[in-house]
Amino acid sequence: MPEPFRVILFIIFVMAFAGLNAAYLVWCERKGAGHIQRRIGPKEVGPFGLLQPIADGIKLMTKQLFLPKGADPILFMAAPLMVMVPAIMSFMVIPFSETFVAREVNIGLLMIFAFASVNVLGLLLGGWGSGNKYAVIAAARCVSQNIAYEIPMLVTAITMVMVTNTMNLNEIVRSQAGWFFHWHIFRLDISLLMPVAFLIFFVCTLAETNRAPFDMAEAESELIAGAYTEYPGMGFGVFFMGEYANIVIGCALSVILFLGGWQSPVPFHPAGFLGVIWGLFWFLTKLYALIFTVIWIRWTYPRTQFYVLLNLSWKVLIPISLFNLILTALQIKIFPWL
Amino acid sequence: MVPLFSAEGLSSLVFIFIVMTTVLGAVIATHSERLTRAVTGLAICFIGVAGIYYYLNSPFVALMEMLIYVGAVCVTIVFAVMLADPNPESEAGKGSIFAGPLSFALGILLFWGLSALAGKTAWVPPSARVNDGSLEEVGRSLLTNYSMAFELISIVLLLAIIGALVLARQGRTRTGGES
Amino acid sequence: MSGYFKELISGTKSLFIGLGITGKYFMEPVVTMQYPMEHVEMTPRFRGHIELIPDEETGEPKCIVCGMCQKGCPSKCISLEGEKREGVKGKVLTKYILNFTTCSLCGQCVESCKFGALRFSKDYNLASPRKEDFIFDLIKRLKEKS
Amino acid sequence: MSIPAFGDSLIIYLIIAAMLFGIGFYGLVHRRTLIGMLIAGELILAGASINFMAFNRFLAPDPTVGQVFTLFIMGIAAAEAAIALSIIIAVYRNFRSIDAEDVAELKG
Repeated sequence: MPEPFRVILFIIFVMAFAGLNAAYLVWCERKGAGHIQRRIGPKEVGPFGLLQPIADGIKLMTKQLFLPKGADPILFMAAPLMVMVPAIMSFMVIPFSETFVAREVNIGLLMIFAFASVNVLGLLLGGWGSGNKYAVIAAARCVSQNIAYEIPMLVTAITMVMVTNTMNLNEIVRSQAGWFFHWHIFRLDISLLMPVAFLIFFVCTLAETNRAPFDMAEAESELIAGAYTEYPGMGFGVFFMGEYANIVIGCALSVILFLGGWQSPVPFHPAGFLGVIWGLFWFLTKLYALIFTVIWIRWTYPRTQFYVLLNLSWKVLIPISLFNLILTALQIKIFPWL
Repeated sequence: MVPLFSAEGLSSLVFIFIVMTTVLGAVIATHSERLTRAVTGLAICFIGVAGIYYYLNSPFVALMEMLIYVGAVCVTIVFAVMLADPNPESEAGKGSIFAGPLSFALGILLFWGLSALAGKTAWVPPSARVNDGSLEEVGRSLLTNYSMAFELISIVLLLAIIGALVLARQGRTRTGGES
Repeated sequence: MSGYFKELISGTKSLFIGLGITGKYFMEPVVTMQYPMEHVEMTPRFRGHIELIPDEETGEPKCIVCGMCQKGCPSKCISLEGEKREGVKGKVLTKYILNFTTCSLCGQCVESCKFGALRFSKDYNLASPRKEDFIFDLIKRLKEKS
Repeated sequence: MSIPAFGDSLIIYLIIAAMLFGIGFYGLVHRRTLIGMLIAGELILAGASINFMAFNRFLAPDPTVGQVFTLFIMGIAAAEAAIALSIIIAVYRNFRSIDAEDVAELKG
């Protein structure tokens, strides 16, 4: 396929993927919440309430876009974009299947982290630009939280780079070929703390994407809707899409680093077009299983207090991830043949 | 000169866009009255600078620029603005009348002088390259030729963290003096 | 230091236990009732408005128009009439009106009926914007039910 | 239609760097608040980094040197921002202002 054509196709695919994900993850969220509380969830609009996201979207789109008093108009309008655009850009390097990737960048992992760091600035400026006390408090909380959890996340990611010797996400997946016990989460011979590292990474993903139990940025019961308090209509919708896109990216990164990406659990990979579908199937299965876990966690645990959240990162996650880094380095150095 | 609708031409067009982003961001950063907007301008400028680094054959440095400057430095500055800027309009209407035009003239002078110097000098391209400047080579030279500086930087960063903590902690119990 | 690790391990364990509980609930069938779509079967002792009990053979009300319910009603919301008919022993009920707007569901009428002709119904979906809808003709209701 | 290949000439990068430096210098003199000055200082550092990277790309025999230097500048700039901001916050606690003119106790 010619390159420009491929790129345009991918842009369309990524936009559709991000939009549909945002829409239908909300549906999944509500269904999941319902069933965990032994209710049904949305069921009126369409079969099983499947058209509910469309109804919600239309409702959001028809709302008036107004500027609250005391807001900074430019920052207020630019902030949702600053959350959404980097999230979309990050999809560029995620290998959905062996050849189903927009561009195999050899520093893809770094690229995702670089774009993800812009996200915080967007939230912060959105909260500050609203000219609302609750929004400013939420923005300040959000930044301390993101900075605190970025450290263990990056340390764990560096551990994985050390293990795989590459930052190319597709290469990282390729190094986990074979049976399912070749996935990094089960490779106790590389690092004894591998499952713990996965847990740390996953918890950090939750905190970085402001998901419960770490949703201090939103905290409906204390801060109305946190940084999004003043946002009307589609401004709010774009924030939401960005948030769900970030969840997808975080979970995809966990899948790629620890759960074998598009590798199937058995050493079987058909060639050609069938192989693409096979890889896509396994990647999406793992991805959505992990996203379901995120939803599951949200409806299990209550929101933590803010100082507990920071203590967890500084006193537990960072020391353990640093210890894991050293242990992995030692293990690689002592048993280089593994 | 290259044709516009070719890979080189389009990349040249994107380059112009990136340069404009950089300069626009820098102007916002120095000229807006609200400090929060100035930081946004700084972030835009740094994204542009990252693009320029990409054109200079080092995507790694470009991404580090985004990660460190946009993700860390700008966020820290916004945070400090939130903590220490009670009235956002404090920039306006202060200082002497000459400060604005004078500093503007000085800035123009510096820009003109540096550009003229850059244009006058006959730059000699190197006869041979010892390596291709890829990420592996950067890592190698960081850990061989420049390992001392590398370690020193890490010590500086550690000291900066401790120093920042100490500085920001002290005076926390005090109620604050008069200006 | 050992307390730190103990707390860490027990904390992690408790988190997984919590996930297990919600996971179990997720798998179990839903318990909420989709109310307007489906109806609850009322318990036997539910007190709705009163209704007439039909005679099992004829389907006619068992009431003999003694008027005890009317006399016993503290809110005076029952009014009934009967007439003598050829070939039938006793009176026949022709009209039985319950004014539900003033009924307090005290049950005196059911208590005072010696012939077992009254009982509490299990109707509960009683909502209307008009007052007249709550003046029930119980004979008509009995006919509609059978 | 044709267009010059801007991305391939050293002089363009040097001019951009000079422009950032000039804007940064202007801001440093013009700004009244400490945070504004810090922002202008970051611009000057960015200009210097672009110079390093441009020379690295076009002139250096070892094309890793400039990248290493730029990375060092980033590290130093991050440390500098952290220290400067904590100083600014400490100053703000004592003077209730971040205006450079107000923070002049030793003026006499």
